[in-house]
Amino acid sequence: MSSHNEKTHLPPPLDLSLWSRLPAVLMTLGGALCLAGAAIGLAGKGIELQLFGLSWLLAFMFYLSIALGALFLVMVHHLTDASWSVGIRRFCEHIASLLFPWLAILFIPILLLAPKIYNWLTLPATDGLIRARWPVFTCAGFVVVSALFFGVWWLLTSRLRYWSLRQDVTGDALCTHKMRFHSGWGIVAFALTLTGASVFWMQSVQYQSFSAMYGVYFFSNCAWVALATVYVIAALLQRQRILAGVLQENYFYFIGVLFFAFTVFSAYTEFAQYFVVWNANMPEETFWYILRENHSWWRLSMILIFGKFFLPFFVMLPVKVKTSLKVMIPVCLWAWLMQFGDLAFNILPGLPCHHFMRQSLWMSLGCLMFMGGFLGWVFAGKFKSHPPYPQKDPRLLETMGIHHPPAVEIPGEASTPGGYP
Amino acid sequence: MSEKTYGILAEFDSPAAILRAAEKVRDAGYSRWDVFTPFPIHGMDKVMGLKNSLVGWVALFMGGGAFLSVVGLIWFSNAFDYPLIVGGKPMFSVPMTFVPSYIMMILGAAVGALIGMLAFNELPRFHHPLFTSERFALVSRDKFCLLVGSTDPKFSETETRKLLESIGGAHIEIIED
Amino acid sequence: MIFPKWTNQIPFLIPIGLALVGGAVAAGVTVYCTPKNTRVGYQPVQPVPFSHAVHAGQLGVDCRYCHSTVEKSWFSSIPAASTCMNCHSLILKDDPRLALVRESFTNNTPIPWVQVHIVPDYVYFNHSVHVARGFSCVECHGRVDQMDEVHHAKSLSMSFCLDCHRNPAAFIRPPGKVTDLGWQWSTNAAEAAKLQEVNGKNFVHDWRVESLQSCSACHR
Amino acid sequence: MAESTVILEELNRLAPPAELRRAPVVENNRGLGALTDKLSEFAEGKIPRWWWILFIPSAFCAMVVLPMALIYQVSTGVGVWGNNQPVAWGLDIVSFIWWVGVAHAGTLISALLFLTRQHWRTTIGRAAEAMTVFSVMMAGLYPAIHVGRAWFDWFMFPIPNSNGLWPQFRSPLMWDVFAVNTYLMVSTLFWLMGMIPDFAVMRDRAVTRPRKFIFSLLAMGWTGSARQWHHYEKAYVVLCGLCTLLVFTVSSIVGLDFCTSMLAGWHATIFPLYFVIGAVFCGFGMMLVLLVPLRKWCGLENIITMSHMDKVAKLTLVSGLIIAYIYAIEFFIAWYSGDPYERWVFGHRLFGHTYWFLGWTLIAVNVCVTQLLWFKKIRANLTALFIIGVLINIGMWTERFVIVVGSLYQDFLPANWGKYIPTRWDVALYIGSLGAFFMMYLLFVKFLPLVAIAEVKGATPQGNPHHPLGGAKGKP
Repeated sequence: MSSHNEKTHLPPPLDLSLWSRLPAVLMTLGGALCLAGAAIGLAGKGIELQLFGLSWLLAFMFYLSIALGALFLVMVHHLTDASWSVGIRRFCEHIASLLFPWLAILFIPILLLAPKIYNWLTLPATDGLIRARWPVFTCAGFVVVSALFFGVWWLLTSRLRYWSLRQDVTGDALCTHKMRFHSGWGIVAFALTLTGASVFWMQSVQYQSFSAMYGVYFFSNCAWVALATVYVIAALLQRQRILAGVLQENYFYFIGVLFFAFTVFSAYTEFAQYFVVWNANMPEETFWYILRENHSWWRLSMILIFGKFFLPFFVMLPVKVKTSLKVMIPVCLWAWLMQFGDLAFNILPGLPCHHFMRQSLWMSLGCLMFMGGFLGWVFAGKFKSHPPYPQKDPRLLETMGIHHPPAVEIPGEASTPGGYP
Repeated sequence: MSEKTYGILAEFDSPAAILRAAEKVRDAGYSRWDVFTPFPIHGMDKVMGLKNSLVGWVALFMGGGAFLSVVGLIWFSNAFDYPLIVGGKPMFSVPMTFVPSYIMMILGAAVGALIGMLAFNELPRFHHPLFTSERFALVSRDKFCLLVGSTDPKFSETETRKLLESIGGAHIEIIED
Repeated sequence: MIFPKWTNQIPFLIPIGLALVGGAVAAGVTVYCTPKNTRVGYQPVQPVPFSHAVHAGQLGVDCRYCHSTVEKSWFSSIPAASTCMNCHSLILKDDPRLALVRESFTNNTPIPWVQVHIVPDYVYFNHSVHVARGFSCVECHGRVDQMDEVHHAKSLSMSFCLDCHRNPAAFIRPPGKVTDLGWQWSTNAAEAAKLQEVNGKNFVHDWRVESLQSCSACHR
Repeated sequence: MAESTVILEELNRLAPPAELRRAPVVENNRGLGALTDKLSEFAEGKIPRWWWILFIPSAFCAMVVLPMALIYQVSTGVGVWGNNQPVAWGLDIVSFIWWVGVAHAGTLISALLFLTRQHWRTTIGRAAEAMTVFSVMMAGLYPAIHVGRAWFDWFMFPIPNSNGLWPQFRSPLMWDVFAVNTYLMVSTLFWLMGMIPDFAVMRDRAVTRPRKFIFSLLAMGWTGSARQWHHYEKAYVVLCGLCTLLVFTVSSIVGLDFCTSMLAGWHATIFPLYFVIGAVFCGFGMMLVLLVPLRKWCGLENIITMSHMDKVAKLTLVSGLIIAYIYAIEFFIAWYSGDPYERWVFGHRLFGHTYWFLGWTLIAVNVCVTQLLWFKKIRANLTALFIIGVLINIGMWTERFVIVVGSLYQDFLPANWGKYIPTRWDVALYIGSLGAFFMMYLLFVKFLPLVAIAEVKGATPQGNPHHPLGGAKGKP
């Protein structure tokens, strides 16, 4: 109610005119680096091409994780019938709808480089494990399964967006029901495709490894990094007065709390996976971690333990921090870096050289910049061409802090003892 | 004002009324007063100027202490006093100690939160001057009371009573210690 | 009001009470529940008043004469009545104290000895491997050769076993002297300790004494 | 009142269509005093007949069957159970996990939903917490006697002794001791602390002197002052956070009992999470079983509303879906790992001999029956919810049986294969623990505040100082 609206003394809007060129700059710079990387890869005789492929995959998985996380937030919003997240829903939908066709387009280089990235595509069929995974671990299997994932995401994001945009026009409650319906089947399909994508595109870089927790682990990171992204975008839109009135101050607290919760949850999944493998000490599982506990990967794993869990955990532990943009924005940006590091921890040791290669740094940075510029440009276009938040959502009043009365009649006489029917 | 006066109690009808009353008592310059409500009133902390409760810190320290002492216990018992080879695992290692220490950290913090809450609230306190008041028993039901303590420098039986009357307090009574 | 004012003092007594009770329970368990209390000194009345002090001490009968399997088996056997009758068919032939032994011998029924030393089912203990590597009976059973009726002399607790397993060199002796319960390296205590140290190390090394400390060494 | 009516009408116009309106926390609102009367009515009234009808058989099981089973087992040894090689963990461990599981939903409802500010939880939180406390007690019973020599249970505590024994902190079974004891203590503490303000309500309403004495003692001198509430709320938030961590920790540790070993069917990295979600799912099933009759028989239809039942059913569905996902992942990883033993074990869960029907039971119940909760009509049907709750409990019990026995009875060497058939003492112990649980729960229902009186009042519009019904003036 009125108490929520107290914070109207926002600082003046930022001048973002220069920043609008950022996607183009990123695309040009990143594209140049990518081309250089690809050229080196094609010219090189050793692992250069694989290195480039893995760098591309790394950047791709980074944006995929944000998009999947945003899709999850949208669906959870519908399924829980939440009101506070109405304001952040629209741009989450935009991020989620990057999944198709835009991320699918960015997947094409992975498809082309697949025999270099995934050595199981080229290994002879005498390998028992690959034979055991027939028919999925074949060229045709790879294409079909990948296509299936993108197909599901296309259907899901397009339906959710269609009804959401339609509600802007009609304001019909039917749209809400439709979106709930699609979120219902969607969350099931989402869980399965996300797990499949993480295992199939990322874990299978070292195809001998397997872990039942892997999908959950990737999911928790998706939601984590998506929440960081949402926090930053929401803060920006609040500052620019685009969402002023819709976003209350305590909604930043909610995003912050969720972000905090997923910090803990993702640490939980990672610890559980590591701990079970460490404890059982079975060679077919431990090789994955032994590789990452040695050479230069050791440093990365330490950075991840402290940077991805302990630092954000202790920074965000006090209640009030979650609404302090000065603290939270750096933490969110740090979360991007850590998510990138975590994906690198998963993907890059797939190289046969067992240590971190400096080359991969600029290569993956180039891929990251290029994709970031490209996707950012697409996102900005989507954002501009539609209202910034669902204009006629039935929960909009509630999200703006206006409580509507319950559906039943309220009897006049309050606090009369006795006579309770 | 007799030596044995504890304070003056006034009764209000709704959460909003007690909130307004508290604001007025605060604005009148009283410092030793308290409100008694059947449930926490949103916004009352701000009116009363209550700082963030230290219970969280007590829990943090108890939890941290429990964590460290269990790490110490594990090191002492399993790695120092009586090292035994079990399953080829190291005598002392971070993953192994983490689980029991972490569990005991939760226990320590939970006990800390409870003890902190009780200690800051001076509970258990079975005897309390307010329990002599018949109307006070309604606080746990649907009434909202405000008490101005006799230790308040501005306390005066007549003036305070007048103030409480003017802000809508009903059933004003003097509580004896 | 149901409680008088003094009841407000009670909360301060609660933590003290809790600490006292907790401490008492822990101390009680430490003292009364562990083998030092539950085992040491146990001395059941045996069906036949057999004196180890007379047989093993005065007469110098070797332990292995009666407990014949101790060197070869995990179990140290209790002698059959026939072993007793080797001598007692001639000596103290009609002594009423030996009635049960004779009855056992003729009827082929066991003598209901009461077991004094016992390790729990979850502990695997092998007599032969200890005796054959030079660990004397006395280490676990005490000076049985001085006991009229056998009592439990050592605690046989887990830490008792482990004390030796962690430092076998301090207890090992020449295998020939295993059943000589009073045997010492030297009558001079200082010299005995020195000899034990030097020889103990050599014995452990030469005879490859592997005193395992892993759980499954005993709990298998 | 007239002014606020105008405001209400204005808001009504702006509000979403009727089908999307928020349900009130408590229906048929008549103000705080009447609410207090209503909520404390059952604990103060005469003992109804249904209570005796349920209490006597439960008490019989708790007071006769349970002690008999315990005394016979402790005095004779674990041999009275069906446990033997190769199935060394039988019904005792199955029931242990099941009870721990039942506990979890209670903590989740009261802690996690508090942190996520779900006001509707206030009405069912207390009943859920009581379920947690009593079922953890029952869970703790099993490992204590499963060790075989119950009088040596003190080995598990770090007490210096002449055995030179310290607890072996590298053993998952040791973590169980810590986890279950901590869970019991923290959930009891949480439950009791939550009841302090309600004990004060009972104290102030007490008519007879013994009643006044008991509730004065329990309320510990609670006055409800703003300072007390201030510290109380902070402690409550902290405890909620800790309890949420506990939900994840305790069952994870129970899961670690299994997955730290290298047995096919047990060793999977998802096991910690698997057990957490399984526990929560099972607990929600039990919640449905308890709430459906309680709200009717205790006259709480307006308090524990159909909207709350709907939400509990939805939470059941969510946890059921995650469980289905984990089943799928288990089978997928068994295939994906290419490990012949894993593949064998999971194949035999459905197509093996002896226990194949249990595998199908758990899929039929936990995966298929749960899907019924997608439908609004089912969620609005109390009979259906009750039956689904019972089925989920059976299904989750079966799941634990399949996990424990299904992986043990056929190990790596066919020569070792065997069977496990529970004996009557296994069953008697389980029935006894059920009886003890229901006995304690019934005692709680009758004599303690079943609904968090203070919390519910705070969640009503009358308790909101910014709401017209709470006395607020002016525009909202």
